[in-house]
Amino acid sequence: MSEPSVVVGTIGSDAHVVGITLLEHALKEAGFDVRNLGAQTPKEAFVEAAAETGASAVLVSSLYGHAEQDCEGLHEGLAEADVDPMTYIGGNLAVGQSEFETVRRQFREMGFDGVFDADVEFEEVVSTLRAELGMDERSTRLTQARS
Amino acid sequence: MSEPSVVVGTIGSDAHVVGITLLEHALKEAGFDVRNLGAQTPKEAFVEAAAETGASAVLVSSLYGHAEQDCEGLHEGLAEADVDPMTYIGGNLAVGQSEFETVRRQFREMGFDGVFDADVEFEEVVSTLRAELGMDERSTRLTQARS
Amino acid sequence: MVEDTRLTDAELEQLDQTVWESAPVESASFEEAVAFHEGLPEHKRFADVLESADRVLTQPRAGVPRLDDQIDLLQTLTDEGDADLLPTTIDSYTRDNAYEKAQAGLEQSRETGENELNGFPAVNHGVDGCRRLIEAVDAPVQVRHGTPDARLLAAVTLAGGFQSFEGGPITYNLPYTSKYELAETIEYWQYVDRLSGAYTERGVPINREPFGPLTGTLVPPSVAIAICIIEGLLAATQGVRSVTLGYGQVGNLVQDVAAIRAMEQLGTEYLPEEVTVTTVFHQWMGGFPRDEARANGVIALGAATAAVVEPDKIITKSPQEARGVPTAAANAAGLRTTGQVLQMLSEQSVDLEGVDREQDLIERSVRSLLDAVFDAGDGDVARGTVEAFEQGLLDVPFPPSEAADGDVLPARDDDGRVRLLKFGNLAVDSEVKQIHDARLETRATTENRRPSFRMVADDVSAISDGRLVGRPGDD
Amino acid sequence: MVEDTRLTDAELEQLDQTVWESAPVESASFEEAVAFHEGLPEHKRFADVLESADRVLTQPRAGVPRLDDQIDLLQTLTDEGDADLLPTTIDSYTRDNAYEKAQAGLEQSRETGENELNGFPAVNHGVDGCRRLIEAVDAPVQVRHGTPDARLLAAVTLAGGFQSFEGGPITYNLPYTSKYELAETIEYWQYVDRLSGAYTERGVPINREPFGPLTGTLVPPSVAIAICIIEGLLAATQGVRSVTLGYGQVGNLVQDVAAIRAMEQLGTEYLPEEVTVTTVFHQWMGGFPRDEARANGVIALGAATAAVVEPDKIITKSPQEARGVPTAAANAAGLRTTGQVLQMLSEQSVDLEGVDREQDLIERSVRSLLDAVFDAGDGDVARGTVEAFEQGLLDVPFPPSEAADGDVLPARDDDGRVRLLKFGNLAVDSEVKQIHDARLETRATTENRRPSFRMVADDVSAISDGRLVGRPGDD
Ligand code: B12
Ligand code: B12
Repeated sequence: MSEPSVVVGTIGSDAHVVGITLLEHALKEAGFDVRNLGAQTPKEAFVEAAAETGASAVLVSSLYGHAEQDCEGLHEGLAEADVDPMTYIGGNLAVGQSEFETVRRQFREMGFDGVFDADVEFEEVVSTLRAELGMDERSTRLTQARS
Repeated sequence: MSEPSVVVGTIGSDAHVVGITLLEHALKEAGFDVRNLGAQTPKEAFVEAAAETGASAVLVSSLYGHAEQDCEGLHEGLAEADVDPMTYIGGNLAVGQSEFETVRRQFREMGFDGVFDADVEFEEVVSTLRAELGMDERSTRLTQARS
Repeated sequence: MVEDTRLTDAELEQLDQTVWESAPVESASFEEAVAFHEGLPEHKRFADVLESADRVLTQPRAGVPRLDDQIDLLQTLTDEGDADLLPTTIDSYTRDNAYEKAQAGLEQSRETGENELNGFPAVNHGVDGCRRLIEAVDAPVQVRHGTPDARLLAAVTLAGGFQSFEGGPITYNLPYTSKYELAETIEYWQYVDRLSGAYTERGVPINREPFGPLTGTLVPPSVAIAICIIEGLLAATQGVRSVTLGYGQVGNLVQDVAAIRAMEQLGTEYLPEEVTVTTVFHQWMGGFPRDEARANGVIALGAATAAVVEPDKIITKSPQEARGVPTAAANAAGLRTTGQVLQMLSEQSVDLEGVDREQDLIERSVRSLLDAVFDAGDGDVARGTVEAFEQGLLDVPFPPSEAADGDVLPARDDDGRVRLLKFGNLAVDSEVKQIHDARLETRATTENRRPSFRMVADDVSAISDGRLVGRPGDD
Repeated sequence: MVEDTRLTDAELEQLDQTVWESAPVESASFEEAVAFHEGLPEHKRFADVLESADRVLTQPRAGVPRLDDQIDLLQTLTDEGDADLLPTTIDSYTRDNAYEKAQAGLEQSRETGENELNGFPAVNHGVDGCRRLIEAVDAPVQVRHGTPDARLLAAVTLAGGFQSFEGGPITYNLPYTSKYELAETIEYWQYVDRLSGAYTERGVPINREPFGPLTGTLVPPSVAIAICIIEGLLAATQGVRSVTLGYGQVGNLVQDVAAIRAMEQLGTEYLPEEVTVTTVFHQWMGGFPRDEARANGVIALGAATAAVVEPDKIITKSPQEARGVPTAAANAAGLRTTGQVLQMLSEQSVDLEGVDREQDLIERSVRSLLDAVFDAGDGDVARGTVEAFEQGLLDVPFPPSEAADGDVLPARDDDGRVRLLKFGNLAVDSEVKQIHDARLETRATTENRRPSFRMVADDVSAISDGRLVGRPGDD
C-alpha cells in the first residue's frame, strides 16, 4: 500500500519557511509522502502539484498576513483541475491583532477543511490529518511506536 | 519673619514613611518649619499638632489603600479645634486600580485642598504649597537660588 | 528582660490559652491541627517542596478579603502564572490586631462585592476558613503579612493548615509599625516560633521566613543579612528547623548575586546544623515605575538576577505594583514574565566577575554586625538585639519605628551598588566605612555635587523614574 | 560575471535612468535630493546620530500603509517609546516589486480605514510622500524592508530624505525570497550602494545596514558575522562610509556577548579604514511566545544582553510579536521595557566569564568562512560569494531561497549555545567541527537521545514554549 501524498508550501509572496520545513519532516516521519513546494509558491503551483501527485491533502502555510488575498481562487483552481484533496491552512492568517475565531470562519468559508493558528503543535496537525484520512485504522501500530 | 509651619505624617495604620521622610527634607530645604508625625498617626494627632504649631498646612500621606476610612472626620476635627490649615493628601489613595480622577474628586469632597497621586515630584508639592501660601512673593530670591 | 531561651511546654500551653482567649473565633485543638496537616498530600508540604526543589521556585504576593475570592485568586496564580508556592497576604487591620475593623471590612466586602480590605483577614476567617483554603488550592501556601504581634494570626493559620509563616520580631516590627518596642515583639515571636517548633516536633515542619527586604528602600545587604540571621537564630532556639533567609533586590547584579551568596554562606555557618537553611530573593521592593512596560523591565531584571545566583525561591512583583493591589491577571503576568526569564537563563551558566570581592565586603560587615549583637547581649542574641538597636549598632534606613535609630542613610555608588552615606552608630569597622566613603566620593566627583540627602532622594526615586542611579538634572 | 568593482559615474547615471523608468511615480533630481538632505537638522542625520551616541540607541520596527498613519505611528514611538532611531518598514508587495498590488492595497486602506498592507509602500508614496514623513517626525529614519531588488525603493527613499537603508544582496535575498540568484541581487545592491556612495560623497552619508539575523532561527553567529562583513565590503567598494553590522540574539548571554564583540573586532579589521563601523543587536528574531507576559521576558533578556555588550543600537520587538503586526501602543511598550532594562543595567559594569573562549571560536570560524570566500573568488569578494554559496562553503539554516544549500542544521548545546548539527559543506576547519560535535554529544547524553531533526524542531519552538533549549517530553 503506497503512502498518502501531501503537498505543502508557503503561498503568495510569503517567504516564511521554518514552519513548513519542520512540518515536512514531521509528516515524513509520520509516514506521508511529502512534496514541499517551498517559499513564495503561487496558488497555481499548489493546484498543479496536487494534480500531479494525486495528493490526499494540500497544506498551505501563510505567516505574513496576506493569506486571504493569496488564497483567493485556490479552491476553484483545484475544482477545475478535477482534484479534491483535503485542504488545510495554518500560520498567521490576518494582519494585525484579529480574533482567531473570526479568522477561522472566514477561511472555512473560502473552502479550507482545516484552519490552524500558530499555536498548533506539529503533532496535532499530523494526528488530525492521519485521523481525517483514516490512516489510524490502517496503522495503529505505527502510531503507537511514535507516541 | 518666622517660617510657615507644616505638619506631615502618614495616617491611620499605614507605615509607609519613605515618601514623607523625603517630603520632610524637601520642605525644610524650601524654608518650612516641619513637624513630622511619622508613621501610623491617628487623625486626632494631626489635629493636635496643627493646633499646637498653628500650622499653615497639614500634609497627610497614605499609601496602603485605606485613606478614605482613615481620614473620615479629619476636617471636622480641625474645625472643632478651630484651626484652618491648608490640607493636602497624597500617595496611593485607593485599594486596587481605580482611575485617579474619581479618587481626586472624592477626596476634594472630603475637604482636602490638594489631592496628589504617587507620580507627583517633591518639587511640585513644595512649589504648589509655596504658591498657595503666598510665599513666593515674599521670597522670590530664595526660590531663584534653589532652581 | 527578654532572653533567647526556649519556652517550656508549660509556658507554651499557657501562652496558647492567653492567645486564644482574645480570639474573635473559636480555637482548635493542637492534635486535630496536627492531624489536618498529616492529611495533606506531599505537594502541599511547604518545607519539603521548597527544600527539595531543583530549580528556583516562584511565589507571588496575593490576598483579598473573601474566602472564595482568595481561592479563585490563588488558583489563577497557579493556573495562569505557574506559581510554585502560594501566598496569602493578610490585610492591614489584622496586622494591627484590629479584628473588629477587619471583620467590618470583610462584611462590607461581602455586601458590596468590592475588596474593602487590602488582604485576607485570616483570623476572622478562622481555622475552618483557612482549612477550606488550604484544601481548595493545589500548592503549598504561606502566610505573608507584616504583623508585629502575630501570635493569634499564627495560632489560627498554623492550625488552619498553613505550613509557612513569614516575618519575625525585627523584620515585622521596624518596617511595618511605629508602635512596638523590640523587646515586646521578640517576646511575641518567641511564641510564634515555639508554636512552629511544636508542630515541627510532631513531624509537621513549619517553614519560617524572616522578611529580608525590611523597608524595601536601599537597604544595605549586610544589614538585611545580619537581621535575618538573628531571626533565624531566635527561631532555631524555639525548635524551628526550616528557615528561609530573605533578601530584597537592590538592582545591581553583582551586589545582588554577592548578597545571596553571602547569605547562603553565613546562614549555614551561623545557624545550628539541624536547621535547613534556604534563601528567598525578592524582586525590587522599592518604588516601582508606574508604567507597566517599564515595571516589566524591573521584574525581568529581578528574574535574571535570580537565574544567575539561584536562590531557592523568588518572590515576584506585578506590573501594577506602583498603582495598587494588582489584579489576578496582572499578578499572573508578573509570574510568567519571571518564569520565562528564569527558565531561559537558568539553562545556561552565567558567571559574573567581581562577585567575590563584593561578597567579602558583605560578609565582613555582617560578621561585625553580628559580633556587636553577641557582645551587646553578653552572648544572648535576644538581649543583644535589643541593646544593639538601642545603641544604633544595628540600624535600618527609613524605619517608621522608633525601635531603630534610622540614622543610617544609603546611597548608590557610581556602579549602582548600595553604600552608606551616613553610618550613624552602625557596628562596621573603619576600613569598611572607608570603602563606602571612597565609592561615594567617586560618584560625587562624577556628578559634581556632594553626597547629600538630595542624592538619597534621587536614588530612592531612580528606578521608578527609569534608571538605577539618581543622577542630577534628570527629570 | 559579477565583480566587486565600483560602478563608474556613467554606469550609475545609466542605471539611475533604468530604475526610474520603471517607476510608478515621478523621479527626483539628485541635486534637489542632496539639497533636501542638507536642509535637515542635525538630530535627523542618521549616521551622525548613531556614530556619536554614547549609549545604546533603541529602534523599533514599524510600518503602516497610509502616510498620515505612518507619521502618527512614528510619533507615538518617539513620544511614548522614547525611540532614538525610527524605522519605516516596507510592505511585502513592494518588496516583491509588485507596485500595482501595493497601490491597490494602499487605496483599499484609504477606503476601508484598515491596514490592508503589512508595511509602508514607500515607492507608491513617492519622493514627496517620503519627504513629508521625514519632515514630520523628530528623529533619524531608516528604511527597513527585505527587498531583494531594492533599486527603485532606494532611489525613491534616499531622494525622499531617508539616510539609512537596511539590507544587502545576501541578507535580503536568502531569508526573504525564493526567486533570485545571488549574482543578480549582488548586482542590484551594487546600484543601491553606489547611490548611497554618491550621496556620501556629497556630504550626505547614507548609513547601510546588512540584515544580520538572516532567517532569524538559530543562525550560528559566525555565519551571520561573515555574511555581514561581506556585505560591508561590497558596500565600501561602492563608496559607502557608514556601515552597521547586524546580529540577532540567540538567547545565550555569553554567546551573544561574544558574538557582538567578535563582530566589532572583525568588522573594524576587515572593512577599510575609511568606513565607520557600528553594530546593531536584534532582540530574538525567531518564534516568540504568544503570551505577552512571556514575550516581555524575552524582550527584557535581549535588552539585558545589549546592556552588557553595548552595541551601538538595539532593534526592539513588541510583546505582540507572535500575533501579528503590533499596535503602536504595544510597540512603544516593547521600547519602554527595553529602555528600562538597558538604562538600569548599563549604569553598572557587568563582566561575564567565558566570553573570550566563545569569542575566539566565533572569530576563528568567521575567518575561515571569509578565507573560503576570498579563495573561491580569487580575491574578488563578489565572485567569491557566489561561488562559496554555490559550493555550500557558505550556507544558512532554513533558507527559503535556493541560492543557499540550506544544508546546515543548527541545534543548541547543553548550555543553550547555538552549534551545528550538520555542517553541510560549510568552510570551517575540522577542529571547530569537533568542538561543535562534542558539545552536542554532551547534550545528547543529557537528554538520552541522538542529535536529530527532532532536536532541531524542539529548539526552534523552545523560546515560544517558555524555555531556551528544547528538551524532550516537555509539552
Ligand atoms: C522568523 C520570522 C521571520 C524570518 C523568516 C525566515 C524564513 N524565511 O522563514 C524573517 C526575518 C526573514 C521574516 C520576514 C518577514 N516577516 Co516574519 N516573522 C518571523 C517570526 C519571528 C517567527 C516565524 C517562525 O519561523 N516561527 C517558528 C515556526 C516553527 O512557527 P510557524 O511558522 O508559526 O509554524 C507553526 C504553526 O503556525 C504551524 N503552521 C505553519 N504553517 C502551517 C500550515 C498548516 C497547513 C498548518 C496546519 C500549520 C502550519 O506549524 C508550526 C507549528 O508550531 C514571526 C513572529 C513569531 N511567530 O514569533 C514573524 C512574522 C510571521 N513575520 C511577520 C512579517 C510582517 C514579516 C515581513 C513581512 C516583514 C518583516 N518584518 O521584515 C517579512 C516577510 C517577508 C516575506 N516576503 O515573507 C509578521 C506577520 C504579520 C501578520 N501576519 O500579521 C510576524 C507575525 C511578526 C510580526 N508580529 O510582525 N520573518
Ligand atoms: C516600599 C513599600 C513598602 C515598604 C514600606 C517601608 C516603609 N515603612 O516605608 C514595606 C515593604 C514595609 C511595605 C509594606 C506594606 N505595603 Co507597601 N509598598 C512599598 C512600595 C513598593 C514603595 C513605596 C515607596 O516607598 N515609594 C517611594 C516613595 C518616595 O514614594 P511615595 O511614598 O509614593 O511618595 C511619593 C508620592 O506619593 C508623594 N506623596 C506621598 N505622600 C504624600 C503626601 C502628600 C500630602 C503629598 C502632596 C505627596 C505625597 O511624595 C512622593 C513623591 O514622589 C509601594 C509600591 C510602589 N509605589 O512601587 C508599595 C505599596 C504602597 N504597598 C502596598 C501595601 C498593600 C502594603 C502592605 C499593606 C501589604 C504588604 N505588601 O505587605 C504593607 C503595609 C503595612 C502598613 N501597615 O502600612 C500597596 C498599597 C495598595 C493600594 N494602595 O492599593 C502598594 C501600592 C503595593 C501594591 N501594589 O500592592 N510597603
